[in-house]
Amino acid sequence: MRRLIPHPGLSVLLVIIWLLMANEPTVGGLLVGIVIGILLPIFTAPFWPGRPDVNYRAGVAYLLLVLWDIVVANFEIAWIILFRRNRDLRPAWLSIPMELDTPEAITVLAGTISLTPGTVSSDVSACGNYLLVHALDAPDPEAEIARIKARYEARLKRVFK
Amino acid sequence: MSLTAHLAIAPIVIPALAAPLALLLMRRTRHLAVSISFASCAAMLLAALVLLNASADGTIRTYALGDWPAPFGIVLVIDRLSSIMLTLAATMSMIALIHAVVTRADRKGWHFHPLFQFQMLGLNGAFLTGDLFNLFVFFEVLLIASYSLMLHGQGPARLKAGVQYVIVNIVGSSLFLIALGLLYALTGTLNMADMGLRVAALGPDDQGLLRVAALLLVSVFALKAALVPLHLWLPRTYAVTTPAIASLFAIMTKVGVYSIIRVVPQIFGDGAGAAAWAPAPYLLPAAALTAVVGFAGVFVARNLSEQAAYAVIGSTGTLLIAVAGWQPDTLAAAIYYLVHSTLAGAALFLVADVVARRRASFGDTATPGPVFSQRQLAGLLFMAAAIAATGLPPLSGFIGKLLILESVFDTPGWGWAWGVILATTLIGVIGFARTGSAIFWKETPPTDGARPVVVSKADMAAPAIAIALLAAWSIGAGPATAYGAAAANQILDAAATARAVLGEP
Amino acid sequence: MSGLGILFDVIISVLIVIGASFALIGSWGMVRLPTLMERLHGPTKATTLGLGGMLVGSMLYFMLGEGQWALHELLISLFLFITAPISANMIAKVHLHELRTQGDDAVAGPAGRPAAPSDKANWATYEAPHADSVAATSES
Amino acid sequence: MAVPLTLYTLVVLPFLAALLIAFGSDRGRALHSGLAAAGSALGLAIVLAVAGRVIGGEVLAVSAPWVPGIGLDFSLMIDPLGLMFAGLILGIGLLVVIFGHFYLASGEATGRFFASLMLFQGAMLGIVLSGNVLLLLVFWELTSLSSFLLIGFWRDKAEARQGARMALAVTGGGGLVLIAGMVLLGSIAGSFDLMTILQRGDIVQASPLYPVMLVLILIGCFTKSAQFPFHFWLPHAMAAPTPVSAYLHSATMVKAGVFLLARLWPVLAGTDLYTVIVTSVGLITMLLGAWVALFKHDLKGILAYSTISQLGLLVMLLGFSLEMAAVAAVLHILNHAAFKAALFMSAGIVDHETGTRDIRRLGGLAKVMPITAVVATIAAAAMAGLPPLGGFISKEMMLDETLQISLFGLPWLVPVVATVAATLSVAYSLRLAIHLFFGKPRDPVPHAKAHDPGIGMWASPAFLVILAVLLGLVPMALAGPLVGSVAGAVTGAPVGYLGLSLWHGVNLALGMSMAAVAIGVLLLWRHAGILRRYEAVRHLDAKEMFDRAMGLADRQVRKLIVATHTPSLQMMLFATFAVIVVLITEGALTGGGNLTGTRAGQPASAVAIIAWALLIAATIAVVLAQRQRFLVLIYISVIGLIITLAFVHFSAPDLALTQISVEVVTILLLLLALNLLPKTPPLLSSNPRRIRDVLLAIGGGLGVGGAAWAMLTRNPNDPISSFHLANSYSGGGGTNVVNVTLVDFRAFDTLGEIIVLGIAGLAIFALLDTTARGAAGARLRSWQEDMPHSPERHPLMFVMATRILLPLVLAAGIYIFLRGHNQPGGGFIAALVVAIAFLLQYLASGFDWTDARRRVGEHMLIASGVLIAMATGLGSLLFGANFLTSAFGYFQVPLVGEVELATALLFDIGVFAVVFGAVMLALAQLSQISQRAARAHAAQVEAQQQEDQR
Amino acid sequence: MISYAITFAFVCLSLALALNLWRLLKGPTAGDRIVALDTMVINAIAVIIVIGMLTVNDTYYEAALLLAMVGFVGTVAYCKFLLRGDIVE
Amino acid sequence: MTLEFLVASSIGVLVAGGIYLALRGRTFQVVLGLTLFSYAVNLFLFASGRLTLNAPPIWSKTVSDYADPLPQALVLTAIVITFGMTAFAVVLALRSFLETGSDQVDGDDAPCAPGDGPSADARREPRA
Ligand code: NA
Ligand code: NA
Repeated sequence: MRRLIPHPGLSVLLVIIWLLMANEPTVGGLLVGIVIGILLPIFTAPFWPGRPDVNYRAGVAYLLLVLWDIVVANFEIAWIILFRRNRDLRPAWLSIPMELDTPEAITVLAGTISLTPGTVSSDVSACGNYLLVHALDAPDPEAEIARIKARYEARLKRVFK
Repeated sequence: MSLTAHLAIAPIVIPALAAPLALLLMRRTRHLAVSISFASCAAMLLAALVLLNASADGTIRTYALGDWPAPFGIVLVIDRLSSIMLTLAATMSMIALIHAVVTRADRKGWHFHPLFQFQMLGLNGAFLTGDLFNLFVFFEVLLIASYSLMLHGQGPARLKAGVQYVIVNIVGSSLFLIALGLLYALTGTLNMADMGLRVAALGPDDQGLLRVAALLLVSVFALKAALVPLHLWLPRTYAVTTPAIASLFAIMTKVGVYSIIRVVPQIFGDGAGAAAWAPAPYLLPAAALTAVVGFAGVFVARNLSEQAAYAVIGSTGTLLIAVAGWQPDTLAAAIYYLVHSTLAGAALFLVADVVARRRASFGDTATPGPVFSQRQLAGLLFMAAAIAATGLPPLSGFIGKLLILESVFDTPGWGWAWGVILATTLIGVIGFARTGSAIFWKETPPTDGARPVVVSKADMAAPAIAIALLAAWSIGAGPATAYGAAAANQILDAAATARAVLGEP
Repeated sequence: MSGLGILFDVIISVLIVIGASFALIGSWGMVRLPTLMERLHGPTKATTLGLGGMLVGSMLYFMLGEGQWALHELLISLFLFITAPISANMIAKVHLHELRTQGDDAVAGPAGRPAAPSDKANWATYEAPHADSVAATSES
Repeated sequence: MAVPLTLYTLVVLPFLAALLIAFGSDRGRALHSGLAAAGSALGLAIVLAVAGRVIGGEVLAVSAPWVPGIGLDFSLMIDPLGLMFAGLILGIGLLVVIFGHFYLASGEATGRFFASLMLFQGAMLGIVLSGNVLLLLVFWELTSLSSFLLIGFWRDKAEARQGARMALAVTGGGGLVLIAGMVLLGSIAGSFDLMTILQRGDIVQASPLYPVMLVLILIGCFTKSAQFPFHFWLPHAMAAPTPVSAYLHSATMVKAGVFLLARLWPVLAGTDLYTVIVTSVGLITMLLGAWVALFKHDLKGILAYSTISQLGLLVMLLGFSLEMAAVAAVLHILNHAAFKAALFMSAGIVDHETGTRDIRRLGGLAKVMPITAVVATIAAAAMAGLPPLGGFISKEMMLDETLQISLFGLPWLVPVVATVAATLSVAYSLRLAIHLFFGKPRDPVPHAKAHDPGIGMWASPAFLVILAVLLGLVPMALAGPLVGSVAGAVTGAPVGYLGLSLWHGVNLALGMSMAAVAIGVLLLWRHAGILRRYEAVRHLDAKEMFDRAMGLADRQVRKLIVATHTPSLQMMLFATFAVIVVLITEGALTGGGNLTGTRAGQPASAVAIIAWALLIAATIAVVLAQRQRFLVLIYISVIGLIITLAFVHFSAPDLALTQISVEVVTILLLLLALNLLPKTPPLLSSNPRRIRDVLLAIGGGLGVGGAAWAMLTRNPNDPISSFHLANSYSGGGGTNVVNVTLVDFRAFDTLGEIIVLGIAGLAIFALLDTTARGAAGARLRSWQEDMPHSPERHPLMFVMATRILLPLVLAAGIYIFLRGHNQPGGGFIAALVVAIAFLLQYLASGFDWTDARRRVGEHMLIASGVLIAMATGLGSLLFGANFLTSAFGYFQVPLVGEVELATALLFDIGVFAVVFGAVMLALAQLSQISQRAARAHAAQVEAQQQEDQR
Repeated sequence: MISYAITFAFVCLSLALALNLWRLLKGPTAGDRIVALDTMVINAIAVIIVIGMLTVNDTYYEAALLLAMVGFVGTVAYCKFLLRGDIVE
Repeated sequence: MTLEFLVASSIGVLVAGGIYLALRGRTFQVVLGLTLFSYAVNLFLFASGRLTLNAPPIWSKTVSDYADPLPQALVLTAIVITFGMTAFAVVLALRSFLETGSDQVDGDDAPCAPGDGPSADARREPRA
């Protein structure tokens, strides 16, 4: 079983994606989706060496949180773009020290930061321990770093066991 | 449906299977790939001959691909002219292939045999199809294959010339599409026979657009045929190409000529209103100029391959002088001369190679060098090829030119045509005599330390075959011209073709 | 039209309007903000709430309005959510790279130039990832 | 022997001999000359065998069709005229072969020599025996070609090569003019059969084209027979070995023109135009040749000009259009053949024995080589027209005939000039004999070893001289019947009185003849003085003029060709675009009709206008930023994007998909290429040129845009696509009509299309596989990165994102593939999507990493893709249907429901494989050379660093 | 009501596209232009979605999806080019 | 403004830009010119089916109006072929640049420089 479905999470994702794409809830579509969900991970396994274990429940919770943050942050930044004068902006580079130790986790963290408006993940340090983030308006960079670490990194540590 | 009915598709199926098979085999068992290539050419020749024989009775056969009826699907049209062209193409492929294998030119780069077969596929498709867009597609097949074959062996000269050749032809293809778009917009069809009928029914409001389309389409073919001033791409391209390939390319310009012969009477014939025989007023002067420029190039060329390239231009000009008459006998002359000039052009390129392979650093340049091996024989081959290319007796060029002279007599501008044909012949004779005497007669003492190049006589086989075929074309000129005349009549009877392709109305 | 129908119409219309507005705001931000790093924040709106809003609106429109099964819009959002941060990351790297290679000619913007995170390592754009670190994925 | 066999054998024999000699060319001289002699002798025997019948009035003829379409038949005929010439060709040929055998050193290429000689003999025989004027032309040009080989026999000598080329240019060129004339003649006469033509003189001479035709044919004759002003090639043809000269210039090559004049007498002769042209040309030539001959020093030079003069005489005689003139001409042909061949051979002997042909160094040879002296002196006397030799008779007849002719209304003109020419010929003939054989040796060196050659060499000239004597002593007995019948054949009517005898009584002609001899002797006596005066004047040298004209032509034409054929792409494209713009303009202006049609326009929305503005702006930006290449690519992307939107807007979802995916692959390709190309190249073109190009561009834009406008504002004309719409589902089994068209209605196009792509992949592979070698390799090894690079190769986030994207995009690709038949998509787009999935891996994780994980080779994919598509197409043949006929069906599968299976899907798999293979092959190859470049650079940097450390 | 929303969306997106073009042409840095192009692609996807709603037709959905994919590929390729020159290494 | 005008003028502008760029002196510009030109050509060919809004040629029992599918199929084929050709031209331009060190498309001044072509081949040692 493990050999047949090396990455059940990915397989499920593919089945879902297939059904979404087919855009029609049919048994035939589901069957094809399952075939694809089994075959593609096997075929693409060499391209993703050392896939991490994921706590899916924590993952879903994290996802919902991020979605909510995206909506909220969007409005905040819209306000800034529309009404704040450029000279009142306080853009800053944030150098965030990370405790995450898998590239997948780092990527998800960086992605989250970028997706929530107002911050853009710009680089990772050569040693892999720091994340460079550009904030559009961060009068207090340290507080912002702390917020990100608490709100996202901590949760991600649970998602990627 | 019997298997013979499917023979029409054979000239396309054979290379289309041989090419991928050769591709799969090339890396492991080279000789098998070569054998496949030869077998394919032989099979193509056989199929073409059967079609040639079958077309002799004057029936126009069609082959509906996918069983979709014309004009809705694509049909192949096998008549006398297409049979002639198929046979010629297969013959040329055999000659070129022999030379390539004998001189090991096929080993000087990747994928020679697959590309060669694809090239044949493109040629055969262009000769067979009765659909204008499909003609475009096969043009592209033969062009892209020719790009790669032209670059075969590489080196700076080929690459530089290749860039120009490729880009000019890409522009040509784009113009083809514009013409196609216009014609589809006006007629709503792509089948040439159907298009001819619909063109005749167009109203007065559309005549200007129709004429634009006709002129555009024919100038695309003129570009492929290397008609002055659209010929500039040819000399360098052909001169630097691997000779075995260049010999096959002798038929490439003829594809342009073939297309003109096929398309103009069928679509832009008498009924076509403002587009009726649209290219006619330009064709004769352009053709005459082409002949002059081509043979002027022969006159001043400094090496044999360049001379051969210009000879191809010149012969195309001569050929189109005949085509421009648009009469049964001028077209008949053109068809006979077309076959001749293709073989003659090939022979020239091959002889140039025979010389270049023996003269070491002197190559095929018209500068005297030390005596080289088998000079006598090479000289004879050259003389024969030059006689053929210029149109002197006893080879078929003479008969071809006689045919053209006689047929254009009394057509408008015949005096010019005669003058150009005869004057260019003389210019060509002088040009070939000059290079020939410099290479085969003059000699310099051998340079110190340079070992004479020892080459086996085997590479003379291909040019010898070409010349033998020219002799045969001359001896058999009676039946050949009769077949050509019948083909010309068939081409000019657009209504009959339309009936054969579209069924009785 | 039923009351429910009107409600759906309102929801769909609001989603579309919000989405379009955010797309415009994002593009506006891209125009008016001072330098590249600030402008880079604009597209995030277009991608996230802008396109997201319209996609959800479209989904509802087809499912509720036309009675068609239409969830595949989600896929576009999924795809964009995966790719948008990467695009932003790469563009930011381009900016960082320019800051270094063009020296004083480069406009660093109000945030200035980022300092090296530690004395052991600089940012990956400036220093090849250390061989044994997580940053060295696919380094061959 | 049956007539056909006789005639064919006669013509084929020399060619056969030539062939046999050529095959045995590495054998000895004896075999070569033996074969040639045998061939000639056999031929001569045949001629003699039929001579009686022919002279008796029988015309032997045979005809076989060759190219009936143009009236070219393989017709041969032998009448008295042909018989005489055939006899001369073969008889003198035989003597020349014998002479040549001894003349040529054994080390020489005798095989080539005799083969060419026999080839020439065959061609000459063909001319005189042709019964079809087109066939005659064939042989006519063959004589030019074979004489080219003969004159150039000593090919290492510059004068031989030049002489051969000149002869070819003049006689071959004249032959071409003759072709025009003959074709005209045939067209006027309505036949190319010689006998028929000869009977239609009235029709021909009545034709308005007669003057043109006459001039053309005469040019052909004059060039061949070295008539003024085309005479200059002949002296230079003397570079040939003497046997060749003896053959070509006595009885054969140069006589061909005379022969043709005689042959066509009944059709051409008799008009005023004919008489004026032919007579005056002959007269001038006769005089000019004789004059120059008097001052030449080279024996062969003297003979050459004497030949020119004698040919002039013949031509003049024929120009008279008088029966007796014809008789004189015929007789003189015989005489000239005999004495001129003998003289050439004698000259050859002298040259052979003394090593020189310069008459100023020779003299008094009679003592050391008496036989030669006797032979040559008699021959010279015949040439001088001294009695009792044959030359005397024909000359006197000639002078007599001149009295009948009034040229330009001047009755004295021809007789006087002819007498002057005769005088000169007496002088040069006697000079030849006397200066050569009598008096004292002028230079001892050539004399030292000189002696008569063996009989093998002198037998031939001796035999000819005997003939020359006999022609004078017993003309009627020896040649009477022949000359009579030949003259009859020439004029087309029996000749009554011949009058071949030495003594015609005292008449004006005798007086003229005697005056000629007397003054001729006087001239020779005062020769030295005249020569000095002659040489003091600088004479026009025809060869020099010819060479200069050729050189000038060569330089000018070359300059022109080089200037117009510079391999400049810009020039090629400019010509192309210019032609197109001109033709579009012409078509639109002359075709008539309206630019704008009747179809109602559709209002454009705001988005459409904005998109349009974007497209225009981006296009202009591309043009303006053309040298900032990276920027240009971004602008190009914008254009692609707008076109995609346009396709969406105009109901073309498949096109939108294709455009999108092709776009990105193209951009990747360009980026890969741009990495190694200059990023911002300097400006090249000048301002005027730019203005010119802008104007042409605007013209092209207006033309094509206008055509588009005209098209778009017209209503469709019942397009065939209504059939496709109607039959897509029912006949093709798919609802996406575009896809069904691609894989079914027009699957043949698609087959071609994937093959194009497959070839492109292979071609790119073939092109790039060699980059590491040669100049490109060297350039790559020394390649300098032209912009600073970031050290990070594989950004972390990017790499991780692509790992999840790979299966997702692949799933999308499969999906797009499967639904293509019914919804937008299909094999092509799916292949590009899948390619994009892998490309992302290449972009993020690099070439090596990705390539190590991919399994199927691209070549394999391309090949099997084509095979799959072909197999699908051929599969239908098994079911008796045509190639590419599709089949589809709907099947009930438990749980799943109705499933459609279509062979078109199989075809689409082929499409997928080829497209995927080709795209990957192209990109992989292109990225690999960048790899090589980068590696080379890294190695270089490392080496530099190590150097710095040291 | 939805049709008003759609019209509004078209206007917004048109303006957005115009603003993108402005940034694209203005630059000043290559990065700015890439951002502009990337945003332009996003807005184009939005236009396609809105066209789909306007015409009540989801045939164009794949075009939107594909555009999202290749927009990404294009952006990263441009960036990689500026960073490394060689986009595949 | 009509859609027809927008499309026709776009085609015209693209053609003009394409011709101008194609006449520049370097391969890269020429390739760009060809790209513009081929955009125009594809649009042109597409336009031969006229402009049809909201009627994709996806057959359905309930729909009677469709955009002309044939030009779409033709353009699809044309796009693919043009892509293959462009790819080849790009690679060839690069390859030629690497071999000769020049990306200029203007020729030299002799119809055929000595040492080109087959002569040069003969000089080279035959490769295995
Ligand atoms: Na963000
Ligand atoms: Na079918």
